Amino acid sequence: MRALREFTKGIIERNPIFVLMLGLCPALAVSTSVTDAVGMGLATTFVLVCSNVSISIIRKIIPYRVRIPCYIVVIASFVTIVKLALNAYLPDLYKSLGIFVPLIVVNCIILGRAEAFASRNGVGLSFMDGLGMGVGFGLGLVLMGFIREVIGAGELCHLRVLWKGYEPMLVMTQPPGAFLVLGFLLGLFNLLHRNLKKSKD
Amino acid sequence: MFAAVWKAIGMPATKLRSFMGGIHPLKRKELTRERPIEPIPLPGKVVIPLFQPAGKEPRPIVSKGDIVTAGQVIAEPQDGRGVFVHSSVCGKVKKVGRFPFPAGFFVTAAEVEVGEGEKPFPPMERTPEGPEIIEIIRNAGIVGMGGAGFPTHFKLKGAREAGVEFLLVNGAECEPYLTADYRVLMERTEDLISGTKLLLKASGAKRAYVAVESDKKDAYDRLGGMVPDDDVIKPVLLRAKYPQGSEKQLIEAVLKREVPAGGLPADVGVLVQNVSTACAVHDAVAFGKPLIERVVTLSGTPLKRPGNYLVRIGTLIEDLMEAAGPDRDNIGKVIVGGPMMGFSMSRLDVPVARETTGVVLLSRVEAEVEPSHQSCVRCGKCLYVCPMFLPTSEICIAVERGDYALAVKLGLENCMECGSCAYVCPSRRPLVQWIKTAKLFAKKVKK
Amino acid sequence: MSPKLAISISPHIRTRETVPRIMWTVVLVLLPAGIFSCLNFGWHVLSVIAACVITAVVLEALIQKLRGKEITISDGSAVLTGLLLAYNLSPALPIWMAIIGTVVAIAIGKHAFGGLGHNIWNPALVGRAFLMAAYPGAMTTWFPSRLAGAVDAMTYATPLNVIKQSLPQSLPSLGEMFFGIRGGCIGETCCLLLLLGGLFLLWKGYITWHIPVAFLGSLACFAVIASGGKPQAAVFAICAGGAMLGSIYMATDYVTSPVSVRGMLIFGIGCGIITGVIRKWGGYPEGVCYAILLMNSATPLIDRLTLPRAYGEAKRKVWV
Amino acid sequence: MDFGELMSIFIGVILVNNFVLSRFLGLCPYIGVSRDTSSAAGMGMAVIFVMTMASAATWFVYNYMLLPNENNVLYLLFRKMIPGITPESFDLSYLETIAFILVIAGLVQLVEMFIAKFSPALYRALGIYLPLITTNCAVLGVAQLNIAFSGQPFSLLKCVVQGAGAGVGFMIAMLLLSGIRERLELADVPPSLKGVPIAFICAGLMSLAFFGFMGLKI
Amino acid sequence: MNQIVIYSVVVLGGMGLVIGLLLSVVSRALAVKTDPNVQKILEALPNVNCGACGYPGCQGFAEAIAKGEADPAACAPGGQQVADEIAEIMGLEAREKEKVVAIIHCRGGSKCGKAATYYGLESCTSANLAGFGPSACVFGCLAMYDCIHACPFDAICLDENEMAVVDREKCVACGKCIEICPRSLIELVPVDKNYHVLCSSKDRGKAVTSICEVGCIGCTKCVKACPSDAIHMEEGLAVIDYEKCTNCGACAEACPVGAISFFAGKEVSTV
Repeated sequence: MRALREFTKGIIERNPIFVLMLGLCPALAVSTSVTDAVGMGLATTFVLVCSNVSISIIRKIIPYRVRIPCYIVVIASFVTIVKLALNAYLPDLYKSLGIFVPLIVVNCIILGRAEAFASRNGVGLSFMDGLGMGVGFGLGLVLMGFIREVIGAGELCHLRVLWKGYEPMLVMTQPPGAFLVLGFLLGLFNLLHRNLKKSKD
Repeated sequence: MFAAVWKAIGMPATKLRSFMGGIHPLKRKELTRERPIEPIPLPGKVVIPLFQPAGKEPRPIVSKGDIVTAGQVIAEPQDGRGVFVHSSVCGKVKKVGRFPFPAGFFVTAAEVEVGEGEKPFPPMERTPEGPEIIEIIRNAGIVGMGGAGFPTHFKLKGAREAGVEFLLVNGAECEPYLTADYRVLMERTEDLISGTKLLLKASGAKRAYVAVESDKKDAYDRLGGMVPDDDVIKPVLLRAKYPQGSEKQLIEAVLKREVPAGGLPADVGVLVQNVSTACAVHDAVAFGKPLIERVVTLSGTPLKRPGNYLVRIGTLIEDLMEAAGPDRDNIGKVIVGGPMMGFSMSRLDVPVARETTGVVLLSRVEAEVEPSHQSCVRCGKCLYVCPMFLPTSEICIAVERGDYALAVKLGLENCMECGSCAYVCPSRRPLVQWIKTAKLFAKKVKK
Repeated sequence: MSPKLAISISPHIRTRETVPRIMWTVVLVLLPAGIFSCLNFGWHVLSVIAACVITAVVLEALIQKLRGKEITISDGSAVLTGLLLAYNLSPALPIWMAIIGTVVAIAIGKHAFGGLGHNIWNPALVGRAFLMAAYPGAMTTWFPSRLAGAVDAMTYATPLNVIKQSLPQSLPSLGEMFFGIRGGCIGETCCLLLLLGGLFLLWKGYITWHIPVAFLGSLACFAVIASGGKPQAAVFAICAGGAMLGSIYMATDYVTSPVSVRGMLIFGIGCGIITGVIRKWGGYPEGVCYAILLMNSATPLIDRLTLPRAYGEAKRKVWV
Repeated sequence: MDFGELMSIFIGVILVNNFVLSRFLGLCPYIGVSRDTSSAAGMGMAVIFVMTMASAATWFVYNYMLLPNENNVLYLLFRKMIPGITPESFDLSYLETIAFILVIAGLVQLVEMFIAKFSPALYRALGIYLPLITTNCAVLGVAQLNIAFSGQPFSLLKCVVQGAGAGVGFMIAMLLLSGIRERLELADVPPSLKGVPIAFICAGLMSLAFFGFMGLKI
Repeated sequence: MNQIVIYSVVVLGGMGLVIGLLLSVVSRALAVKTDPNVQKILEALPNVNCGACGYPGCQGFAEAIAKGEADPAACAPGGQQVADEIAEIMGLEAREKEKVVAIIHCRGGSKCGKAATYYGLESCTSANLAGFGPSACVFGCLAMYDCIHACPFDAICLDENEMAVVDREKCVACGKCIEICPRSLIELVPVDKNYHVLCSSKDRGKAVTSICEVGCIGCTKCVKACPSDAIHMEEGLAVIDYEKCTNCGACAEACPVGAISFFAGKEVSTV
């Protein structure tokens, strides 16, 4: 039961992007299309789950003072694995994700979960936590990607979805669009959050 | 830079001295300008405030039921800064207690029922010397009559100790409507010159300038005709601009000297005194007459006979108004002082104090205030007009959001509340109100 | 008993200038340029202007209603934003794009920050920059000048386009450019009318000379230097593109420009130089809009660095 | 070395491809530390400093330890011990991510300690921002960009210039945003947009303004 | 393949070793003293240095908490767990309630007449500056509620007469309202005393009755009624000496206008 809660909390209640506001760089950079967003989400989830699990396993043998460098090395190793795998099997995706694949290392959520959760909890819970956070992150990316791709290109996963004469609003796929979409989504989440709170009271 | 542009767009090069910033409000001085000083009949009672803005409030030495004569001391100073307070009329003390004061708070005052027994003040036999004059001024209860009410003897003492070079006699009278100082300049020129010489003697200053704004050129000419060119007293003509009459701005305009923040005019070797104060000094030294009456401008459209009246200190505003024939139904606002810095009154049982320069009445139409709370559009107009060069808009935005610490950092305390900013603000923001409130709040927060 | 007295805090008299008065005056002095544009580019222009103004006003009222604030559309600021945005659009722009631009200008540029007085960027320019990024094609399709006698609507370029892309087309003479007989955005062509309006505002004291003079002056200097010392390059730089419209009506926007004199000079010079740099080396032919937006971003910092030195204080700390 | 080329790299990375506004690198500190101007200035200085140092350090690590060439340290070390070995055997370029993050983390820590000891004033101004930079993706990003997507690896000088330029660009964007946010503190922003959301909207509009420099060629 | 693994290990291990050694040597050599509390908080924090809290890194955040400037719950990655740990380190405890509470010596509110029309900011301090404010009583409450805005504990609310009253349960006697009130109407009184003079007017009887239904008219009936001699007159206003007051309520019964009333919670009740 607890495991399930650890999983679900990452999706809405403590969504990494919209609530914790962590890992925003990739959220903006690779949400130009849903395909990229899914790819990035999966890659991050993989790293998150693996690092959470391994850190949870070794959490008792790491000296307290050097724990952060140790976590970074663990995370960097998994990122390297993801990077090599993507390069080998999905070269197109790898190319379009660009430097943001290696930069998963410095994604704040991963280190954050390692420190705040995996280093204090058992393997199973850490796994669920990583999975939940990763999925939450991925869903956030997909939401952004969906908005930006549909409006900005009239496409979804690179397939035309809007009517033929639709003039794509190019700015949405560009940096200003990314910032604005995220800004307003954050505002929307704030609004929902407050309304929820109000109705609870 | 400004001067160059001024010339470039074909404006006449002007020699009139002035300061940076300031505004040109509608002056409305024509209402009372040509009205000579005229005494009003004695009222039924007067309320003589013992208040003074610096130092401890003087201690009353009369009590209920005492009979007093005009010029009799009714309160004694409690410290070196304080001055004596005199009864302005002959009569019987009815109450010594707390009474409302024009600035919006309660002060100790003595209520005197007016009776008989007025006597003229005979001329004094000999002319005293410097420090002696200062003592006479203190005994005569003379305070700055331009509006601030700061004890004159204390200012003179400070100036004498600091060794000031110049005495500025302030006849700028930049507030709209007010013409009391102008009438004093025109009608009591000789007394003014005599008073100025006494002040020079008392303060130890070498030269005196009598500063007059350009819209009172006849007063300047009259003064110029009465003092020889090589005299120690020299009239100067300044550009008519508000707030030219503020001490620091006057010094800047006449002498091009800047008083440091938190400093006094004496720091740059200057002493400033109002023309009415100079005349009061003359009265005190020549006749031994304490400060018991003053010239007050009573002006405004709801009055049938606006004018400049000689009024006993402590006369209530309602009695004063009677003298000018008020149109009671059309009075929208009663302002003690000028319309730029004066206080509006919710009640008329407040007395004329020693520093009350005028009472201005606005009609119902004129008194209407657009209650606007539009946000600041950052036009910057308040910055150009601020004679203290404060970032008024920023200060008020900080105050509006309750950040008093920021407001103080931006110079809140330096504001002299001249109101130029609020006058020009196109968003009609209550800038002065914020600043006045914030000064109180900031003091409380600091504690 | 006589009626109650009014009480308030000094000053008890006020100037007659108010924000609505200023806004409507600016709207008024801008109108001739719009009428000229109708003559120059045809009546489609009118519908673009109308679309922008109406959208702006309706949207502002709607947002203020939704937020439960007082509705202030009568102060003229929404009308002015709509008008200025329309003046910055291509005369050939489809109406629906103009509406999208206005929505962005009012909703994101103005009300996301809290409405008049709180916005950081000039809302009209936010709308224009957004459209420029969203629909670059439509925003750079131009109508030829009818007054110049052109009938061929197929390919036309503004003078700045001609320079930038080294098109074989001939440039209008400097005189023609000054009177506005050339292609370009709706409101930017007729320098004469814009200048007259600006002088009127200057005379009324609604704007000061600092920003326009610093802007145009630095732009002219930049153009002369960049062209290797040709004085006519200065006139060309000022009359071509939106420099006149931008410097007099957009850069001087109270809310988004610095308040102090020194700040305004810095702001104006910055605008002029950035415009020059973008025109000379950038990817776009015109840079006025971006220059003003960039300097808008810097306005809070400029304001902070150029706080006036308070009377009687030796030096003010910059980083308060 | 062609000065013009260096200049165009420098200007380009500040204005055209600003790290924050067009590459989305270093957003966490960009949003987090831009609430007031003085911390933004401190953070900006620290980022310029670390980015420049890190560009140089990672260039050495990459070229002398990871790339298979004649100068590879391992190759030089082992070529006597193992006969017939070629530089190609030492192709460790896949280790770049781990190596870089290690180097950067170590570097930052080292710099921090040095400053703390030798210039307490500078430490108070910069020091507190330094740990924040280890996990700043802008720093790792500049190291990655230096090697990865420029066709062939940059020369040391170009790397340093790009690093410094990226830092300067970061600082400019940060200072501008901090000024704006300080002003917005006092603005009537709709409650649900207050704080981070409006900061992102500001960043978006700033990035829109920076579009003006698109295609800038000097 | 085998070789490459070895080389990887050598490179990474070597680098780790070198950097680690270097750092440990340098950290010994360059040790700088720090606040132990900051260190403890820093250790409790996730050390992600994400900046989400708005402070420059975990170090800056820890320092801010140690100074009491930051909210320990602001750490997004740490969440509640970390917040609790920090709270423990800081030893934050619930504030103990004082034995005195604030009381506002006026109950005029909308019952007080208006002498003038006030234009300006809704603030008592501001209005009081504008010629004694709009209310007819120059002693009483201006009803623009600076005290309500000043109260950090939401302990002042409005009653049915639009008069500000102190909620005794919430009041902690911090004194903020006393500072802010421009007419000094607020005073701290013992929480166990229930009868108070809810008026500050020093005017005479007639002047009071003409503007206020519940103002003290200075009739001295309460002084006579008080069995423990706890009430005396000061400038025409009744004043209760709380040291002598026995909560008997005789004064409230005697008061003809209800200026002395029972007040123990939120509600004023006239006897």
